[in-house]
Amino acid sequence: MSQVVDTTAVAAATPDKAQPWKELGLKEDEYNRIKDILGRRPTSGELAMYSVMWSEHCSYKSSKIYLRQFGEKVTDEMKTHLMVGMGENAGVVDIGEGWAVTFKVESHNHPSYIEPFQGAATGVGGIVRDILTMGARPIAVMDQLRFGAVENPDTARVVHGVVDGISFYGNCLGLPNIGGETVFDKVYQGNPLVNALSVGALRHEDLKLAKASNPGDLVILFGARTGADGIGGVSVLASETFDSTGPSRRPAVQVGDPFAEKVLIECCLELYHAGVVAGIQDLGGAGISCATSELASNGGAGMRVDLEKVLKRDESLTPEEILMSESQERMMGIVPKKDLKAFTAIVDKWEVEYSILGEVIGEDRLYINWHGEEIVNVPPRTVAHDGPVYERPVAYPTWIDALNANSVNAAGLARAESATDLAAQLLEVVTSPNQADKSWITDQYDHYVGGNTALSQPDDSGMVRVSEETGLGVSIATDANGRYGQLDPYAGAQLALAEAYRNVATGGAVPMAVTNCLNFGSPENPEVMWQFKQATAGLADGCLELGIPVTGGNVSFYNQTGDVAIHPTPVVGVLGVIDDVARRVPSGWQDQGNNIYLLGTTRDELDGSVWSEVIHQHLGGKPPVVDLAGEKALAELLHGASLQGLLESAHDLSEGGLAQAVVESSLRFGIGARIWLGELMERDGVDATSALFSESTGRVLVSVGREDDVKFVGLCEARNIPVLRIGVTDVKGEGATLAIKDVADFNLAELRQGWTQTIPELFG
Amino acid sequence: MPKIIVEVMPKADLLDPQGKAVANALHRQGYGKIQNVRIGKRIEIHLAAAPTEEDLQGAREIADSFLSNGVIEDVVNIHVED
Amino acid sequence: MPKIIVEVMPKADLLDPQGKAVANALHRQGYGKIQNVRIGKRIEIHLAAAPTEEDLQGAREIADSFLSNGVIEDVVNIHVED
Amino acid sequence: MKIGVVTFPGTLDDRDAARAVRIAGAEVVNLWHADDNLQKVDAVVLPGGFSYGDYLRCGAIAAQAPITQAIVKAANGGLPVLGICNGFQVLVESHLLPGGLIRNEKQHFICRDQKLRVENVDTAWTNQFELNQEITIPLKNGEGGYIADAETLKRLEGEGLVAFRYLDMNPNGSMNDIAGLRNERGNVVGLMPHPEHAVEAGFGPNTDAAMKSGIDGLKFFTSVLKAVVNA
Ligand SMILES: Nc1ncnc2c1ncn2[C@@H]1O[C@H](COP(=O)(O)OP(=O)(O)O)[C@@H](O)[C@H]1O
Ligand SMILES: [Mg+2]
Repeated sequence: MSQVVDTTAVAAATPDKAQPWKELGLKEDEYNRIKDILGRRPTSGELAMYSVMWSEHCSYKSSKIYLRQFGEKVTDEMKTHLMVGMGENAGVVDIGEGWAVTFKVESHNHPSYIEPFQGAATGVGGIVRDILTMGARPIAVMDQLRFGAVENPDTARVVHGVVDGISFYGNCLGLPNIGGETVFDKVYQGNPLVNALSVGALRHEDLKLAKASNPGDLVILFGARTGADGIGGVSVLASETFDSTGPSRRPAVQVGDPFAEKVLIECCLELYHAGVVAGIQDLGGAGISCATSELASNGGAGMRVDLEKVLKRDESLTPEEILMSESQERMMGIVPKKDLKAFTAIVDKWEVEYSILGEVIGEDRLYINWHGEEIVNVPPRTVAHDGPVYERPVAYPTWIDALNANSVNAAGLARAESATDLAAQLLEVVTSPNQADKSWITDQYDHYVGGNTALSQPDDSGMVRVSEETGLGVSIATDANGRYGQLDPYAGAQLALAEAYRNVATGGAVPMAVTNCLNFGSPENPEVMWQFKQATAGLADGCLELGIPVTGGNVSFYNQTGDVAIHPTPVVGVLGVIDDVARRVPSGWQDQGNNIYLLGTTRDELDGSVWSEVIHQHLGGKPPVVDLAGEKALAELLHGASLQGLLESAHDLSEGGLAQAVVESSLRFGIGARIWLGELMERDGVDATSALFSESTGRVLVSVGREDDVKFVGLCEARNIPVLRIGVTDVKGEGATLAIKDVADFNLAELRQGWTQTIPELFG
Repeated sequence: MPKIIVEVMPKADLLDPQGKAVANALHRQGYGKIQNVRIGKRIEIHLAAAPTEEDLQGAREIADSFLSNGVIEDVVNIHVED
Repeated sequence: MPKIIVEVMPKADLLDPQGKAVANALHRQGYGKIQNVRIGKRIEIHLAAAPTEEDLQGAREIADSFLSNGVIEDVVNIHVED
Repeated sequence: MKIGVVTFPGTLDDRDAARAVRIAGAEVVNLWHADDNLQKVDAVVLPGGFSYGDYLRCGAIAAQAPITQAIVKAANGGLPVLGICNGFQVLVESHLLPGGLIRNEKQHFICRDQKLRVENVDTAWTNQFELNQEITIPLKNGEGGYIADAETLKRLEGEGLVAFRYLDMNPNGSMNDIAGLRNERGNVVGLMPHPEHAVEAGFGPNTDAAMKSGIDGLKFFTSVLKAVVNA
């Protein structure tokens, strides 16, 4: 970009100057629109701003028209606990007792492929800053990971980098990691998915919104200095796909400093507490371009900024580069003049550097000067919120009917014939990389820090205490199944929602709100756009039926290599509330001699299942039927039962079906069990293979103390939830076994050995 | 024992949090003259015998492909010591 | 810009797990000739002007008292670059 | 009784340490890295975390802080000081305890419930344990590998200065399975594992009795109360 400063005056005088709008990822009509808005060609600084802010990543131009549903398909009832809805940095939910929580999941996929360690680390850093801008103290993180095939040599590079990066950054921030997902599938080979979630807690009165509305307030940039990190990262990373052929445009990566961010967290919370900031906006993608235009646009005001006042790490940075820099651990504060002294006292205490860039103005204009010369003069809304909106072409995939027709039964996949077959298949399923124990990963994450973690890996949901006085807490579970998404994106999104909802309920909490991170291929491919349309409709309809609102989320497009897109992977996170975390229910048997009940109905639903993948390397047919009304009734039952203290354990059935659930429930605390399938097969009319491996939804495995039997069964029947006693828990310790009648007696020690060694053997 | 020394530093235009923290600490200790600190790696590869030209070639390859991460680091120097 | 380079290595008779891990990895990659790898730090101290003798004296002190921990590390080299 | 809990920039477990002190029945005094005034506390806890990002060497930059200088002086005068994880690293960098702590043998951060043997019960921080009592408290560190030269190790073992040893498995490659040390006088104790994360049922390690019910860490804090009263 030009070293001689391209001022607005110069721009007006040289209307025909050729500009690199294409290289910056803008389309011609977008460039022309910028000219119309400004009534002249943009300066190189304005071009930089518009190009990053109008990128897919920042403007949501392809997804906007679909995301609207999340705000529209809601009842007033659903809004009652919503303090801040979609559109802000993160949604805020009232959880009672004067407390509120804010949570959000975001993607950092492309950077994590280029530089897995820094990409994943800065992904965690970014989402935590989002939470902070709402006035909340971040209290936990989660990570949703999708990697390529375990046998591909490049997978280890990405796995090690990503896990180390999350471990490094999250642990150093002092935020407990309370859960996540790890999936291996060749469809993610060139496009690993690294989604990070953070949740924060605040008192109602501490709620903040990042906006600049009072003329005269100061605009202060504080935190790390601005360097050349990830320049153009946003537009390049989010609007270019990786093409093995052709030169891939590798951006400057960003390097994270979790220490600086930890200090920033404490510093910002002290600033809020002292009441010396009108608002704080984080600087992530699009850096100063984003922060200035969004703060002004949100506040319905304008801003005057002297860009040369930005503290730089590298004096050679051009104004355009400063506008685009994605240096991490920076914040922009809006500070009333009268509070400046108090503000500086606090940032100085934390040894955080700051510089006053300018001030808020009444006029609806964003002026940015460079050593007294005007290089930006734009209406902030046009940069931040009135970007292009596309209704991209949508096409029903040519291949999907054939895929749906190729069901497990149509393909004639062999089912287990004998007890030996069943036993062998069970072991193959539970020790497969996606079903095996994830401790090799989760043991690298601190889940103790803060002293409030009530549930975490390997339980169904992560749960943290919010109030030390009353035990009030929140829990979160996230899920997504790309294979289901590929078979039917509408159902796939609802299945993810249903499982996350169920995982919150099994822990004993009441589901309250939803966040999501929609990972898809290129929106310029009409078939991908159809998948996106279906998935968003499925999610919005599902939330409406369950009565829990979407409070925020994130879209990641262009997850494809060449023209091969990933499976649609809508990661759905459900937040639940629990009045006292002491009531939380773990996912495994806790004691010997308890009865084991299976709730829900088992159908012959093996299409898209782990069984079809692991045993037959098959993907086809239709995903399991979704019954959200049933999920709701189930969740209410679980809540009622846990209120009465009837549940020793509860573990939902999902990937791997009943087989996976009984194995995990036994290994959780090393307690054996005797299981029989006969009555189940008879009642539901399924064979042994389906009984063990079907992934029918709306099912939960619970253990109940003998003394509570009658009560519990009564509760189920009263709500007519199908309930069937399928076993009893057994002794723990030496020689403990999981005995499945007509299948095999599995020695728990051997089972654990197999289940835990898979991942370390691959990556350890 | 003969050694090949590989020196790796963080790329100049990327943040070096470690160097920054150390520079600040030194400033607090009163070393005002210090403008900046950057911290990289010094890697010693020990060999049984004096390295041949192809050993050195191998070392250069290892340095670029394995001992350093080209996306965020530069190999600033490779030399032999004994 | 003139720099003082301080090189710090783990003490020879103490274990260096990081170096060991790298050595093993290199052996797996077939670099059999490599006997051992040790990983230390290369610390660049950037100055505005060429260092005076007392700057160097200061650097030596910092190197021993702060940049290295004499219990487990040795300062193997201090030199000026520009 | 007043127990100081130190916060450096990057300290993470200070709130947990303060909670532990309160549960043990003492008053918490927050000590800030930039102050050199110990506010007449009867004992000090250096909590875990990543002070100054653990850059250069864990605890090295924190060892330079004014509050640390004051603590070193007071410790040499007999003030009870407990260093947990990063706090242990600070004690080692300040030479209140010998040796060093380096990257875990397996190169990864590790978080697990860790079994220890208490080999020393005549210190300010362990007098409530029985000799050779086996306890389980969380361990979480990336650079917890204890190293020292041969004669230092010999002295530590000879003079019985090893306060805690890892049992069942050595999580970070520490020499002689050393998890924690005491000084000659017994007022200074440092260890990598985290007693402050095992003081409240429901949030500690699993036990045979019930999940997350482990509170073995509480005795560290009740011990110092006793020590101060008897002093
Ligand atoms: N990358 C990860 N980070 C943190 N926790 C993880 C990660 N991957 C898996 N987990 C945890 O491991 C456990 C098992 O994961 P999973 O089988 O996907 O649970 P579910 O089947 O209920 O979705 C859960 O507690 C989950 O939170
Ligand atoms: Mg689950």
